[in-house]
Amino acid sequence: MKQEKPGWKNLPLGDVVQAGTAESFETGDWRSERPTWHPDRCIQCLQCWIYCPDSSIIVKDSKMTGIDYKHCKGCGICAKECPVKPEKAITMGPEGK
Amino acid sequence: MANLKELSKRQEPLTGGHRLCPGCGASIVVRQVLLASKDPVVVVSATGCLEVSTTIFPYAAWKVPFLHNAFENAAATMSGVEAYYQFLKRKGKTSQHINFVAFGGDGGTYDIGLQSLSGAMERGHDFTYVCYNNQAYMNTGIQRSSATPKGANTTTEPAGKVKQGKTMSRKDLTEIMVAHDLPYVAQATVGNWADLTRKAEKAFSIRGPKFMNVLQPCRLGWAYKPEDTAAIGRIAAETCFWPLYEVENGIYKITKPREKKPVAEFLKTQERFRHLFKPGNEKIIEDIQADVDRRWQALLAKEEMTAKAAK
Amino acid sequence: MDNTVEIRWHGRGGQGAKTAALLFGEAAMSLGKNIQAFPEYGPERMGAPVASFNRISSQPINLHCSITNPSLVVVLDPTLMGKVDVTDGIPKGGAIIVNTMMKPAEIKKQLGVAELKVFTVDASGISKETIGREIPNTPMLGALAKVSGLLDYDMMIKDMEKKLSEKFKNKPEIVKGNLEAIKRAYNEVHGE
Amino acid sequence: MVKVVAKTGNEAMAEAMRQINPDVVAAYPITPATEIVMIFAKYVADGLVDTEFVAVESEHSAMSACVGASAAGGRVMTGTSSQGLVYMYEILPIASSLRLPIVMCDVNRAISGPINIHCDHSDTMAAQDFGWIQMFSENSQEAYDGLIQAIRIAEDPRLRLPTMVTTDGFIISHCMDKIELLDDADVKNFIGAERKAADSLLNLDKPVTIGLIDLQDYYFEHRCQVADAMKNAKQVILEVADEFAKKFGRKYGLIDGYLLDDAEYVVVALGSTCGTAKVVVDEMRAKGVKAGLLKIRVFRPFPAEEIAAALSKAKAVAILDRSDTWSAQGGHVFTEVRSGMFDLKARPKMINYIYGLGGREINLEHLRQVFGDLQNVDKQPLVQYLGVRE
Repeated sequence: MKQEKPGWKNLPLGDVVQAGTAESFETGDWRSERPTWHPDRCIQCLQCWIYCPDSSIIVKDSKMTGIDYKHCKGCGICAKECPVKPEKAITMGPEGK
Repeated sequence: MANLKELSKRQEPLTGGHRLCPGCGASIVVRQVLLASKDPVVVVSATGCLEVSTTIFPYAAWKVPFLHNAFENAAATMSGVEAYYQFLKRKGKTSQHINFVAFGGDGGTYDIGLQSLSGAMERGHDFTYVCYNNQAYMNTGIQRSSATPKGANTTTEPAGKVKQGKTMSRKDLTEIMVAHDLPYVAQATVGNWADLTRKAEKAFSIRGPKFMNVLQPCRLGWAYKPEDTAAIGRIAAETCFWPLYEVENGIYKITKPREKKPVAEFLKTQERFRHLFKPGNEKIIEDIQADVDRRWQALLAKEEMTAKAAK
Repeated sequence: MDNTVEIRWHGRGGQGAKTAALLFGEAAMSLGKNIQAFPEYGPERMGAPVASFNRISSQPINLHCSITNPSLVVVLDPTLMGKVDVTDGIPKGGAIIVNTMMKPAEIKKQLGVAELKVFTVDASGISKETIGREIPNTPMLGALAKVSGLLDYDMMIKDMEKKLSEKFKNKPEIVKGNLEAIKRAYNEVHGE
Repeated sequence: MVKVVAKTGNEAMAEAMRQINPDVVAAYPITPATEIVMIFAKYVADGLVDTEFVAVESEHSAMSACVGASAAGGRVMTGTSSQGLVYMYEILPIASSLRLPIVMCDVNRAISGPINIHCDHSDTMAAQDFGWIQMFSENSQEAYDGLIQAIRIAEDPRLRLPTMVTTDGFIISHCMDKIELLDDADVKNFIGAERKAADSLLNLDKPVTIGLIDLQDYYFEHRCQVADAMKNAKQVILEVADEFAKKFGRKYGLIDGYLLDDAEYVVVALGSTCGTAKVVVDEMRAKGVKAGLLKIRVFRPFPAEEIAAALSKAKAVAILDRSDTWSAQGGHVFTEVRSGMFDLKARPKMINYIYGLGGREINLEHLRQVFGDLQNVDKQPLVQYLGVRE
């Protein structure tokens, strides 16, 4: 559903918005490759989190708990930086299977 | 230094939902630098990839206070922000410590913003300027900047039949900043988060003007697979194409690679240097290597010299 | 317009022609006049001939054009005569005051201005004796006050004393020297 | 209590700035505005103001720092002239679009080239399209009063628009004049102790993003907001002027007439030339010619309706421009006044004089010529260059 954008009378004065509004903007549809997290292999090193360009590694209480597919663009840095061997704790596969 | 578990408890500076390329190094720089701050941060950004992609009205990806003014004036704009903060502090209207951070790409820092940067640093404003340096004007389509390295293919100094990309070597802005006699100057790269956040922490612990030059692999302009951003940053350091070092009150401290790899190891990871590997261009790679070696030796000498001076 | 007096000061860059105009303007204002004081501006540096101006009136002054026909001209540096046309534009009956040891008649002859009143005073000498160095602009204020008749003498001295005392709080000898210079020039200026 | 002092235009503006006591001043020296900053810097050095003074390395950075400090929530001022203002141009519309009430002293000086340090209005006029309120001053008193009013105007919640107050370079900036000063406390009460910013970059409890990129879907709306504020600005400027007049006795309008009500031959001008024109209007009146002057004090927003009403009964009007648009159709003031008069049923004949470029003298004789021309207006060309050698 398309939302009506506000006219100038209803916009706050000036070029200003509250912090973090981009959270509501979906970039997950940019993805052609999809990361999958394998909790059983994860060593909770948080390398994926610190290198994610899209703040899309969900961390709660210092623990990786999943991937934010609404925003993840599927760059694959998390999988590449994952140090777990021989099989990584995050693997990439085609999107939309 | 804070470990990742500690960092992960801090305020996330950027939300997802920004429009940077998949695998972009700029937002990695922003997150790793800002997470290093224990105190609240206030950000100013120059016009550039980072700014346009994170603040498309009405969608702001910044969870911390953020101001964009224009292309060449992030440092001057921050001067004003910081000046007002100093006013508030002096008048007893605030006692909250804030770390002020200005971000600019290499175009907005090395080229059009150099005067503004130089002025702000000389005036001694208490903020950290971070150049996310991807070595060309990526936002407008990969035009050369004075940070573009020799031999790189850009759209305004392209590799062609008689020219092989940029003919001149890059400007050494880190050393120009050192010449400003700042309390802290650092060079870092995407791909070594511990080094980068430690340097940011260090910068935040020092009052006065700080400058950080962070090499930021750009998957669009350098042309590589998006997952390689951090890895290519690491090779830049390992080849000494981009030495990791810091200068605190004039004293150099270099993070030396275990084994200095040939610069070709770095060059071959990116399309922007592909033409250099064609037969006949061997001399250019040799020149680049010689340039890297010369700068590396000079850096080592500075470390030795300033260490002596410190004693 | 009728009661507006226009004054031109001639000096060299660094000699205080601008300051003299400002001081004279301030003094006149303190005594209830409407005033303007402004220098002529250019890229000239120390030593170049310069001019500054006053308008003094009992009416509010609206005019903002330059002064081309001053009824009073003050020459701070006599060496300017012959190099700068210090008499330019002075209407008939106007007056010129020159800082010099020469007599008014000699200056009148030198300038060739029979129809003008010429006054002289040794402002340089007075300033050396009273202030201790050559700053002719201060005594020339006294000479101009006398010749122009624009300022009441006693009130002017009182006002100058007040201003100088504020400016040189810890240097009473400077205040005294300057006042003495103004008083002497007021009394020693003579003309024909 | 009224305090009468002798001050140059620059001193008057610096004095107003001392009394305003802004939170941040960022400025760079340029003739003939330098003195304002120098005097103010001494106030800072002597602790007479609370201001954080940023002695930037260029005017571009001056305006950039002003934007930063103002976005942070501060009451912010600067001063410049000519090339300095031109160097700021890029940032001026950013200040207005971000709705930052920065107040600037602009000492009017010709813009290069050739390089020239003297007065004309080219610098301000070329900045007319950047969403700044622009107020011209006839003399030091108006500059002083205007600067104090400018704080209130700029910070009015209905406007939040940057405002520049101008003086004519050297003619006013360096001319000592008698002016009446207000008490420090009166100024403080009039402008309010501090700015109440709607959004502040330093509000950590409510973090905001300021200066986002607008694309096709929002840019137009944001610019429309500035247009709307400019429409409201006339009312706000008059309200502030009325309050100022009630408190301090000096009354200002968007335009101010001199013997205008029954005038048949009218000169329209801005700045110091208005003073000189008043003298000639008096001369003309003494000769029985119904001469009058219309002074435009506020150029942005442009008081077109007020001007049209004031000029509707005149026979002939000469519009004096101290700048050229290079359109071959006359100066900035002329084109705007003429456009504003278009809807009148009966219009006076209007002609244009471009004068005083680069500080070229405009004296009584020139203005006598203009009034003379107006009495033979049908023989006059649309646009003339006054005081130039051919």
